[in-house]
Amino acid sequence: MFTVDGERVVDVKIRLGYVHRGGEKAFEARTYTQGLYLVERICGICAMAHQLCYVNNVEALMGVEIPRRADYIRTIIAELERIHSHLLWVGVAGHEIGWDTLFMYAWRDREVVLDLMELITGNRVLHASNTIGGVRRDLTSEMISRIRKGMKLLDERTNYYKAMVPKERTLMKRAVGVGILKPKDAVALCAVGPTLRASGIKRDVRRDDPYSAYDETPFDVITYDGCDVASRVLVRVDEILESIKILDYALEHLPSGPVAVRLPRGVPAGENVSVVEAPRGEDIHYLKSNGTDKPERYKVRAPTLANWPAVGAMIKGGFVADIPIVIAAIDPCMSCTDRMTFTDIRAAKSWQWSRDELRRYSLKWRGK
Amino acid sequence: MSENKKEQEIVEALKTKLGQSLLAARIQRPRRIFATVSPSALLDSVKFLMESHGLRHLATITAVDLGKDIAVYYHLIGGEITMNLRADTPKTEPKLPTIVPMIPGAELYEREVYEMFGVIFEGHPDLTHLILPDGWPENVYPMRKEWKTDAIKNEIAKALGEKLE
Amino acid sequence: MAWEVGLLSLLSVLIYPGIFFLVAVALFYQWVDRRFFARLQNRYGPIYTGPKGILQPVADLIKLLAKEDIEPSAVDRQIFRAAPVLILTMPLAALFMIPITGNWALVSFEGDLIFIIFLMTLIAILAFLGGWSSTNTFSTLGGMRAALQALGYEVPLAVSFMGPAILAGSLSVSKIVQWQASHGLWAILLNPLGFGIVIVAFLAELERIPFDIPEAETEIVAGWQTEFSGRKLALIRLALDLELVLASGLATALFLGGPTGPIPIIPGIVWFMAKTLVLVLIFANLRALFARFRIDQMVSGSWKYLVPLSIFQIVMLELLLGWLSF
Amino acid sequence: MQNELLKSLAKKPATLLYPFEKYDSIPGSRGKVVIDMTKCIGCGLCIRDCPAFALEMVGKGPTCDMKWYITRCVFCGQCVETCPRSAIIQETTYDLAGAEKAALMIEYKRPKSS
Repeated sequence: MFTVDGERVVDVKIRLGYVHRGGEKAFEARTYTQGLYLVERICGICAMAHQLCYVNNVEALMGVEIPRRADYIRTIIAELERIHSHLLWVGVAGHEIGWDTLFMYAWRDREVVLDLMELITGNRVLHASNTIGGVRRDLTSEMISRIRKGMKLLDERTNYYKAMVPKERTLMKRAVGVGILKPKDAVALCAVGPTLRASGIKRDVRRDDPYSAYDETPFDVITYDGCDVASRVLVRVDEILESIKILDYALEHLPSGPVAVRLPRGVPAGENVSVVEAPRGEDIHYLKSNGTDKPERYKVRAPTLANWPAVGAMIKGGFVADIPIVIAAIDPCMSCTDRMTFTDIRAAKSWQWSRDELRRYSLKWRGK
Repeated sequence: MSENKKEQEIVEALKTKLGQSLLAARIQRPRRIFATVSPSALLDSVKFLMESHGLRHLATITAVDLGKDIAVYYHLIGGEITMNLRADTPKTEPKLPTIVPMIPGAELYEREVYEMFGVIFEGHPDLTHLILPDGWPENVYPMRKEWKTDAIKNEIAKALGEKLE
Repeated sequence: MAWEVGLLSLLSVLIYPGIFFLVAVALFYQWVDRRFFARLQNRYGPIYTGPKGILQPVADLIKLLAKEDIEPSAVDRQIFRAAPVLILTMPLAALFMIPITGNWALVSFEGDLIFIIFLMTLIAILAFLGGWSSTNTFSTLGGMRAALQALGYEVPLAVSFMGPAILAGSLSVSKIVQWQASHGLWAILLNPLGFGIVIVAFLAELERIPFDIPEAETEIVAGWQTEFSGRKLALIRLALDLELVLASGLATALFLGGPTGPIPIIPGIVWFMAKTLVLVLIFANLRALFARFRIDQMVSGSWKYLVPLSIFQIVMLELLLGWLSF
Repeated sequence: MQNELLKSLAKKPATLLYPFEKYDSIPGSRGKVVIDMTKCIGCGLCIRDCPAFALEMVGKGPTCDMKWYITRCVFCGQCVETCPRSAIIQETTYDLAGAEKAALMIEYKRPKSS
C-alpha cells in the first residue's frame, strides 16, 4: 500500500496473501515422499530449487550421503532451470514495456531449455527429478550430447542479447535510473538474488554455502553496481552465461556410479535448515521432524518475499509512475495481481487500485 | 571437527557475552550453528552477532508450535555461516521484542509470525496481517497445532456468516 | 444520358474506388501487416481461415459484428454511440480525396489537403470523446493520452505535408499528384526528411508501437476502446484499418507520385497498391523494432526533434526551389 | 536488431501449428498412466504414495479394479516407482483433455479370464 503526497510516494506498506494456499499447513498432513511434489509446486518456474532445498533438508536429517553423480545431475538440472527462468524473465520484461519482439525471441530460445528438460526429467517445467537419496533418472551419453548442442546455441543467443540490450535505446530509456536500490538499503532490507547483486553486493549461496556439486564447479558471481532496473537485466543475462559455463564443467566432470540410494521411509527426529540459490535469490527451508513419516513443521521462505521490502525502498521517494516497471524488475514469482491501496495523506482519502489501474495512472501521470 | 574453528569462535564469543542466558548451542555441521537464548537476551545477542561477526542478513524468522510454548528461530546469515538463534516464549501470552530497528528487513517476517502464531512483537512499527485476508476472525492462529484445517474452516464460515462448501 | 453518368459516379463512389473497395483493401492490408509482423518475430501469423489465413480479418470483423454489444449504464449514451460511427466515416471521407485509380481523386478541390489534416485531427478528438464518454478509468485515461499524443504529432505532420504542396504550388492532393506525374519527379526526392517525419508521425497517428500509448494493452487494458464491444468495436477496428490505408495512401500520393509510374501501360491502381503495400511493410517493420515510449518521452521527443526537423526541411526546400528555378 | 528481424524473415517460423502438426513428445516424458491389471496384486502402495490422491481401488486384493482420475493426477510418476510389481507404466501421450468430467476418469478392469 502506498501513501502518496501528490506524485511522490511517501510510504509503502506491503500487503500480500492473494496466492496464499496454506502450503506450510499442508506439509504437516503429507508424508515425506508426497511432500516432494508439494514443495515443487510452491513456484512453477523455480520448482527444482525448492525441491532441491527440501531434499537437502531431509537427507541432512537422515544423515545420508548421496552418490556424487546424483549431486552433479542435480547441479545440471538446477542450472538449466536458472537459464529457463532468466530467459523467461527477459521476455516478460520486454513485454512489460511493449516490446513484443524481445518477448517472442526470448521465449523461442527458452524452448531449447524446455525440450532438454523434458528429455532429462520427463517434464518441461515441474520436473520432479529429485527423490530423497538421489535423482530419479540417469543421464545417458545421448542426453549429454544433446545438452551440449543446446548450450552452444543458447550461448550464442545470450551473447546476442547481451550485446543488443544496452544498445537498444528504447529499452534503456525505460530502464536506466529507474527503481534505485542503494547498496546500504539492499543489505539492511535483506534483499536477495539478482536484485541484491545488481546493487553491487557479491552474495550468492552457491559460492558462500555450496551444496550439491557447487563446491567443485568454478564460477564467478556476477555483480553490477548500477542499482537500477537496467543493471538487473544485465545481471540476469550474465548469469545465463555463467550457468552455461557451470553446465559445461559439470558435464565434463560427471562422475560415474549409481544415481540414488534406497532409504528407509521414516526420518529421525531433529531439525535442519537448508539454503539454496533459486533463480530469484536465496531460498531457505526449515524442517523439524518428529520421527514419524510426516514432518512436524516445514517453513518455506521463497526468494521473492525477501525482495518485497527492497521494492518498498526502491519506490519510496520515487514517482508513482515507476511502480509497475520496478515491481516487474525484481521478477516477482507469485501472481502479481496484488491489490494496492493508496492513502493520500493530504486528501485523507484512500482508494484501491489493481495493478493495471496503477499502471494506467502511472502512464497518465507521466503524460503531465 | 577442527576445521570449523570459525563456528567454534562464534559459539565461544556468545558464551562469554551472554553467560547463563545462552541456554544451548551446538554446531550441527560446518557452516550451521544452532543456539538457544532466553528471550530477554535476544536483542543484544542479535546486535552482538551482527556487529562483531558480520551476521547481517536475516534470511527469515520461523516459529514452531511446541505445544506448551512457541519457539521462534532467527536465521542470521553472514558470509558462509548460518546461525539459527532460537528464543522460546510461553504460548499463553507469547511476547518478544522486535528487531526491526536493527534489521529493517525483519518487518515482514515478524508480521507473518504474528498472524500465524500470535506472537506479539513489541515495538513493531505496524503489526498487522501480512498474508491472511482482512476479515480474518480474531485470535485464530492457523499454524498453531490445535487448529486443524476444518476447525479453521468453521471459524471462517462463522466470520463470513455463510457456509463454505 | 445524364442518369448513366450519375449511376456511374454513384457506382464509383460505392463500389470501385469507393467504400467497398477501400474496406476490402483495408482488410487485406491488416492481413499483410499481421503476417509480416508475425514472420518478423519468427512465427506464422493468421493461417487457417481461407488460403494462408487471408480471410482472418473478415472473420474477426464478422465475429465482432455478431458479438453482444454491451453498453455500460454509466455511459454518456449519445457520444458513446456516435463515436464509433464517426470514427469510421472520417478516414473514408479522407480517402475519397486521394487519387487511387487515376490522376484524379473522386473528389478534389483546392485545399483538400488541409481538409484531410482536419479530418485526421478529428479522429484524435473522437478517440478522446469515445474514451471520455465511456466513463471508465481506463478509457478516460486512454482518451486523454490520445489527445496528448495528437498534440505531439499533428504539428510536424502538417508542416511536412507543406513540402509537396509548395513543390506543386497547390493545396490539392490531386494537383500534387498531377505535378509529380507531369514533371516525372517524385516529391520524396526533394524532401526525403519530410517523408521520414511523415512516417514517424503516421505511426503516432495510427497509435502503433512505439506510440501505442493510448491503447497500451499491457498497461491500460485497451485504452479508450475498453468499453466498446460488439458492433461498436467492429466499426472502430475497421476504422483503424482504414486509417492505415489512408496513411499509406496519403504518403504515396504526396511523396511517391500516387497512382502513376514510369511504365505507362500498367494501370494506376496497380502502382497505388504496390507503393502503399511497401509502406504497410515499413510500418510493420517499425512496429517489430521498437519498444513503447512513455507519453512524456513521446510528446517531448516530437517537440524537441520532429518539429525543428520539419521546419528545417521546408526551409531547405525553399532554398532549393529558389536556387533551382531562377 | 534490424538484421535479426530480417534474418527471421528468411527462417522457418519456430512455432508449431498444434492441432494440425502434432508435437512428437520426447521418449521418457511423463504422460498417461497405464495400469497392467494382469500384474497388479491390489496392494494399494501406489494409492498411499500418490501426492494427489488420483488413484482409487474398487474391491479388495488381487481381484480389485483400479480407477485413475486424470483431473487429479499431477503426472509425477511416483506410482510407477512405488509399485512393487511394476504394473504401472507411464506412456508419453499428453493430449488427455476431455469434454465431460466422466470421461476424465479411466477405469482399469481385471481381465475376465482370471
